[in-house]
Amino acid sequence: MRHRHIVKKRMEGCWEQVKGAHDAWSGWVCVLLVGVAAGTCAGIIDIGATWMSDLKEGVCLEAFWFNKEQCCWSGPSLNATSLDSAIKCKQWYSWGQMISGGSDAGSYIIGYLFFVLWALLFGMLAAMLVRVFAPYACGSGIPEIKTILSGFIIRGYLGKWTLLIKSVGMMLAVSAGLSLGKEGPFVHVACCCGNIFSYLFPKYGRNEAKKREILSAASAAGVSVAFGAPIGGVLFSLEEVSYYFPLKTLWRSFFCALIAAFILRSINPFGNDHLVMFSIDYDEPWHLQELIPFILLGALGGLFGKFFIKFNIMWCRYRKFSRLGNYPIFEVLAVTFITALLSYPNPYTRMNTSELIKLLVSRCGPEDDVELCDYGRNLNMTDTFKYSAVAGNDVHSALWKLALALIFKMVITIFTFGIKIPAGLFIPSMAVGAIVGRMMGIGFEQLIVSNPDSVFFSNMCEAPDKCIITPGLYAMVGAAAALGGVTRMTVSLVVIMFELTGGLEYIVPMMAAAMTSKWVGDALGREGIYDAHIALNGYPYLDSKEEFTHTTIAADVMRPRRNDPPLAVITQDSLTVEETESLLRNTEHNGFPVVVSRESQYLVGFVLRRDLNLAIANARKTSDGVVSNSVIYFTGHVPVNPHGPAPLKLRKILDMAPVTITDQTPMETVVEMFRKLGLRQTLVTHNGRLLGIITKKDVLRHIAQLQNQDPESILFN
Amino acid sequence: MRHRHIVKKRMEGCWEQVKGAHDAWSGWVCVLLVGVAAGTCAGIIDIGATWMSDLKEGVCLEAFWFNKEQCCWSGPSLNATSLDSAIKCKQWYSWGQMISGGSDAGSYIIGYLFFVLWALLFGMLAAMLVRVFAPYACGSGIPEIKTILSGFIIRGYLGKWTLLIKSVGMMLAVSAGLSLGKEGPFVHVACCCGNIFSYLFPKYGRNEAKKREILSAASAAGVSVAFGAPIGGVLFSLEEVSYYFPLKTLWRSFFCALIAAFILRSINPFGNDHLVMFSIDYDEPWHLQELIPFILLGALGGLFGKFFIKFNIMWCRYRKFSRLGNYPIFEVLAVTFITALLSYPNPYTRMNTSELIKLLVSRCGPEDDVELCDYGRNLNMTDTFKYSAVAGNDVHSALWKLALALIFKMVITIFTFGIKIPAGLFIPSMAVGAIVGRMMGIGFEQLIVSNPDSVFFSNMCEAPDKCIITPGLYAMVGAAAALGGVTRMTVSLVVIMFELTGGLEYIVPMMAAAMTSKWVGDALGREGIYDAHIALNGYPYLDSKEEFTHTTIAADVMRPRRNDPPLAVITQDSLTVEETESLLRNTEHNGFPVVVSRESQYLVGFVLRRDLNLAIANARKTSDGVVSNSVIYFTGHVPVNPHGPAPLKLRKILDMAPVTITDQTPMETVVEMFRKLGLRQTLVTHNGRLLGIITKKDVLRHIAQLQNQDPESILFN
Amino acid sequence: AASFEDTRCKCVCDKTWDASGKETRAVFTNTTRSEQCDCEHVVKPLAPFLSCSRCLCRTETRNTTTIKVVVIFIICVVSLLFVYMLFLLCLDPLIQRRPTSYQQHTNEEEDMSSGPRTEDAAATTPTGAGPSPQAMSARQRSLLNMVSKEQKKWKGTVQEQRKNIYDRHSMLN
Amino acid sequence: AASFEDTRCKCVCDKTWDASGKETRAVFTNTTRSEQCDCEHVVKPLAPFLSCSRCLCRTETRNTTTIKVVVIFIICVVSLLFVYMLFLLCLDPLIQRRPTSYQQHTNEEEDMSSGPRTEDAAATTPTGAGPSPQAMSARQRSLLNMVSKEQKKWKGTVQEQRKNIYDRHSMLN
Repeated sequence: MRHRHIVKKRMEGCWEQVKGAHDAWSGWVCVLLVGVAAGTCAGIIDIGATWMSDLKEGVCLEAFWFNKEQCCWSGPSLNATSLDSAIKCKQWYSWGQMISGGSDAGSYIIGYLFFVLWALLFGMLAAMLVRVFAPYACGSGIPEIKTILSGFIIRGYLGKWTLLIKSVGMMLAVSAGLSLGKEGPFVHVACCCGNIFSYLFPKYGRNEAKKREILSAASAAGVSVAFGAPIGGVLFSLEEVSYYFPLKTLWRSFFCALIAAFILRSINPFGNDHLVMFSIDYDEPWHLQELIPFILLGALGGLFGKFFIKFNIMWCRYRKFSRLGNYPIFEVLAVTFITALLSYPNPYTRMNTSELIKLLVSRCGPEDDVELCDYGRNLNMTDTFKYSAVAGNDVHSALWKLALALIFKMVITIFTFGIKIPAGLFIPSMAVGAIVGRMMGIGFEQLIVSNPDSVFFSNMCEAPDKCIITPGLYAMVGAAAALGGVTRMTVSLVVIMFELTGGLEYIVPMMAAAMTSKWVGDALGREGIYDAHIALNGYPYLDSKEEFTHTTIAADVMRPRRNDPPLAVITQDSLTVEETESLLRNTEHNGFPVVVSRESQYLVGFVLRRDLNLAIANARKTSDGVVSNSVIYFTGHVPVNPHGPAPLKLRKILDMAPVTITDQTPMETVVEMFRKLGLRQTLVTHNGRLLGIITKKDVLRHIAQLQNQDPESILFN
Repeated sequence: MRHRHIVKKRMEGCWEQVKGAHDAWSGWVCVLLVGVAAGTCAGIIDIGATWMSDLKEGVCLEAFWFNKEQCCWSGPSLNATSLDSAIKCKQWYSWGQMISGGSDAGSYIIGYLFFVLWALLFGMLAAMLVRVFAPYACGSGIPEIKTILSGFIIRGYLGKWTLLIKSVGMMLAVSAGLSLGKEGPFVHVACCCGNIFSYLFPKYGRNEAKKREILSAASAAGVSVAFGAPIGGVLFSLEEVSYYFPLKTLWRSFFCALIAAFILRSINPFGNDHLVMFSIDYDEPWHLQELIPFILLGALGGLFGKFFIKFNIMWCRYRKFSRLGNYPIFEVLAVTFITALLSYPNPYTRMNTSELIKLLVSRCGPEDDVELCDYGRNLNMTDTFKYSAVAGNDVHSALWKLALALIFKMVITIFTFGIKIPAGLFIPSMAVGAIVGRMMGIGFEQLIVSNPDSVFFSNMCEAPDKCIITPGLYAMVGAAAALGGVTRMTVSLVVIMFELTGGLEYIVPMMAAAMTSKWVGDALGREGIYDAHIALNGYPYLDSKEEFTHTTIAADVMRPRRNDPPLAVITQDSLTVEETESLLRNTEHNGFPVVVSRESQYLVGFVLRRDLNLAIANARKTSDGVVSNSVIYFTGHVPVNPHGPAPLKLRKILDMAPVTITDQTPMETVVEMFRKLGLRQTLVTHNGRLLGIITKKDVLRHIAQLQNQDPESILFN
Repeated sequence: AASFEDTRCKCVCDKTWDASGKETRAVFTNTTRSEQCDCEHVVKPLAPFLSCSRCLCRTETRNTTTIKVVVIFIICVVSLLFVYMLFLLCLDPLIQRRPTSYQQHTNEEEDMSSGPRTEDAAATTPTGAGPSPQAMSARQRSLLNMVSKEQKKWKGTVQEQRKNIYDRHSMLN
Repeated sequence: AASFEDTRCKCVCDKTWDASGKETRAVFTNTTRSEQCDCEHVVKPLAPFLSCSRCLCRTETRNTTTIKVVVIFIICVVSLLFVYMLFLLCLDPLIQRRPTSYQQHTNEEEDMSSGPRTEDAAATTPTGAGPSPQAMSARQRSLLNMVSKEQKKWKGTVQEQRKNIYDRHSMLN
């Protein structure tokens, strides 16, 4: 028998191989399509968002489809006084200029008015579109995608309408000038693409577990296009988003992320300038004593993360349980109004947040005429921009403005993240960190420039006027620290940061800051923002990073408890159809264990409620002779009883291989099995007899109880 | 009862927290120490290997501890004719120069002789040291570490002597000029450090599973120091080496890898020159049509990998089963002699292999006077070295020499990898790829330079004399492709390559090549070199990347088979000490299931042979009244029988929570459970009754059988 | 009229001051492809006194057509959505004049709960693979009916999402 | 006598040809720290006719002491090992004059097989954590005995490794 089996296998081998090749092939094609789609969406959104953002300030009259930078692209350069006189970009018309004609004060007021009005219009439109067409498109989406990848199903969350509305809403929300980013939502958009394309391939569309592989790859593509960081995207998917990350999907995720980044790069929305998001052009060395400010930045980032999470969750909880939650559109409008009103006067808040970050992390070069670059440089020196110099007055005024911008961003982001429009968190938290970092960097720079002979700094200066401290590096480190504090990412954060900036040699500073930030954050409270939102919403998410260290055993957790009614079981050959139906009516379990007999309780298998329901309904409709008191048989052979009603054979719907554990199994092992095997329930036996059942929810409730939380906050309970 | 339990938990909470903090802390300290040790070892080995390598050619008389480059470091530059006359490095004395005085021919012959003699000395010393002190130090070590991390234990493989001998042997083997690298063995060395330091921390030293976490981190550190690529190291550990890679160790591995890289960088063996191993200084764009040669390179890399693996395994198999295996030291000497003899005449084989790779991947700059850089450049142009030019005669002669070097390297590496000295594979295979890549790059460059007006290449040239093709990039891509073909790494390969070279913008070419290489290689044969060696040695390694797609069920695999004697079981309350002892004598199983009674076969638990042996021996020695016909009880309460002999209670050695499956469970699920939960065996039940047992070896045998391989080749069977 | 080119040559030079002490510009761009992109061709004609050793020139390209097409596409999409939204908000209630019913169901239970209901739920999602059985049986009916039915289903889904988020606050807070 | 400095300034310039058509050198190094590392201070004094715009200067450091210490350390280690190896190969057999016994055991079984044997195996590995029970009970004996016992154990391990690799070819092929 066995031998024949093997021979049969061999004959099937060839066909199996063809089928296997087709299967593997369909996976590759699917991720290819997902990558292309994600890249295209990202390209469209990038172009749209910058265009709409600049619409708040003015318009390129001769070619309305250009944003300000592109409008002035081929004319005389943007930010330099001309050789002869101050030639400004002539093609770009600000609203003030167009309406008031020329007067400066009038132009400012009209510009202000238009800025606020456009912002309100965009915010309103975003909120309305989300509300009317796809409410699931709001928020960042990462907590939900984490939950989905852990095995939970949210119908419609990754649908076509969500994709469309999230893309459009993201553009509008960013253009409204709100303190939010489009990087988190990109992950959601990419996952929508993944879900939609997986329906083209039956292997993936029909199997939720397989589909999650595609979604893992898609979320890698999302981060990849958000930052132009394919490797960072894969690591983000691995570290933060994905729950089961089988190694065989690593390669496919990387492929998907790479294709997406490549497509985005081919679209090349704004010319070569933007290939790497915040590309830096310096590679100055850093010195060992600079690690102290870097670690300090890390600690600040951790603190910021902790407090941001705390207050944001407080506010979201308030929104959830108070009357505020009933006015979502009004809330969006209010936040937009306040943001627009307060951000116009300060140039560092008026500009696009990612432009601000770019400004902060870069080094002052010869072409920069901004306040931040007002240093008293010795222009006769070679490589003058490589060395630090004494700051001018403009730098001090820039520092004041940056401090105001910092406070504004910190406060408004708490209220912005969670309003009912698509909103990501990466860019605002990076901006906060970059501002702190730049300020600290300038402070440290000035300290050293004024004491170049000090013993502590002697190795940082080649000569008294040749000290190398790069404030942009501090901004970069600060951004990493703040982002790390908020999201508690580690490796992926560092990789994203250096793919984002291209600064491969700054991995140690970045690492030190990210590590400190994570340690400080974890010391104050273990949860990252996404986990906190998962907990706030009560999604059934079994964290795979936390170690389960308690000594409870399965018997402590299983249902039924000591005083509960006995477990609802089905016997394999004695229950009638009627009894089964009443069991189905009276209970709400998702499935029932099948046992040999009610007395012995030896376990035979497990049957799903849905299958049972369908099978009985089917049998009632079609099979002849199946009546209410037909006996249901789950056994292989059915005794022939010519007198009684026709038996109902249901062996084929019986799961003969349910996962079982004994009642003495430590919960540590049980939790590991739930995590690693992705179980929904497991049956508890003792000496072969069925004792009870543990579902995923029981496990979650148990963990919540051990952490002194309210176990009933788990969703849909 | 339950409530009290929870309260007790809470009281323990504080202490638990302290313990937990200490536990986490000890992990961090351990990986810190491992990182420091790995970095230090790598620094010492780097310095020693280059010094000894150059010893073959000559010596720095005034300071014998310098290698050639360091000897000439502060004098006039190495490879440039002086402003006035040809000033060579005066401090370095080649053997020929010292002995023959001046004559060119004599000097060449004496140099040749010394070269061969030194090589033989080093090779002999390495082989003898390995044989006398630590035979386990031979080979690359990666297959064995993969096996160890999958749960197999090889005693002494990661010991102190192995560390010492592997380090010394590596230096000697590299210095002997053999076609091998020190990158693979670095992983072994780092793992030895990890094993040794884990004994300082009881949490890790006593628990094999926990120790494997440290070893995962250590292998990341090994790759990190080998290439100066911390992120690549972590990904290598994740993708290639580690079996279970819990996410919580990701961060720790990264920390370990980073510390190791940082320490190595602080030792900074050779000054700033070597911070990134093969650092490239160009960032020229690549063009879309260049993807065709890149993909071709990938295909060649895949082919090379396939044939290399095939012939190497053939040769190793021959060595294993023929009389050749009895003369390991003679074999080393023979290979060394042939290598030295053939490599001296050709400058590209005489030089250190990693220097060769460095030369091939870099761009010709103004300071390069080597043959490969003999281009007819227009020196009046700005940025002349950025653009391609017509190759001179020296380039053609260099191409010939490179072709010879290619053939030599390809052939000799097959015979070298597997001889009984420490030997890695990364550098030789990268060298092969880099040679092919550079040759193809030069060919393509000349094709375009001679047809700058062709339609196909129009976008590659700014002007007829300004075409940008970088042959070094082709070498880089070729190296990645060849390494990918041999090892079948994917993501980690790409990351290592760009950390190695710093070429962040060449990720798409690298990726395309790595992908093609993997696909071509997989189409020809699925196994990478490490897996092939694992299979050759028959290690019990359950590959976690291959999908198990057959439809067999647990009942097909379990023991006892249909005609076998029944399973050796122990009853919970009826077996006497004597019976048990005879059972232990007559069987060789590692453990025995405990059942309620021999008739009912309801499963109670599992007891390990070792525990049982110890417990009985102990009881015989100490307990009063335990005699040969005492009954062994595994139950909770023991019936009082004053007349019979004293009972032996062994409940405490009983594992009450063995993993069980039903006989109908598909093998796909069983394999997944073995992989993910790291099982050694699982018990098979049917309706609660014990039917049989499946061990890891049964699974491996089954998989081998399904793949039409000899199932008895699994090791130690 | 300005021309919007696809290629430019951008040279960045060190700042200097002219005779009158005024800062000269540091960035020079040139959009005529025919000339070579180096300091001699771009900077020198404008500022002969600048030293070319301190200039860095780079060719940059963009794709104006892509930008134009994408922006116009976005405007169309947003307008369409806006009009449809207005229709749904203002006209639809007037036309239909009846409360849209939706069935509340809890989400997790769904994928394991009773068969028919799950089938139903799957069919109501816009992401459902292929037409559902009900939709198949409706082949006889007119196309218009099918569209309106699809629309009703979609509305049901949206209303349920709205309920989850805006009323029960059980998700996405 | 040459001086081996820890710091150098290295300037790489474009190649040029002097009046006689000979190629001039392109790399200039300077090891005196006091001067600044730029073209003016390093290249100009040697080659006044070279244009500094085509030179790139960089400071480089190394640590000669580290190299010296490490190389001498390596020589010591290799020599020690060599001498000890000679001792083991030549003198030891003469002194001992008896065949070293070792027990063959299969590796995988070990960690799950009978207790005492496993204990034994663990104790013979050089990596064993702390002294084994047997070693503890040997505290009474002299230090010399302990050392020779340790050595014998270690030899047993090595012989077993040798057997695995060189004779049975069951590992590391």
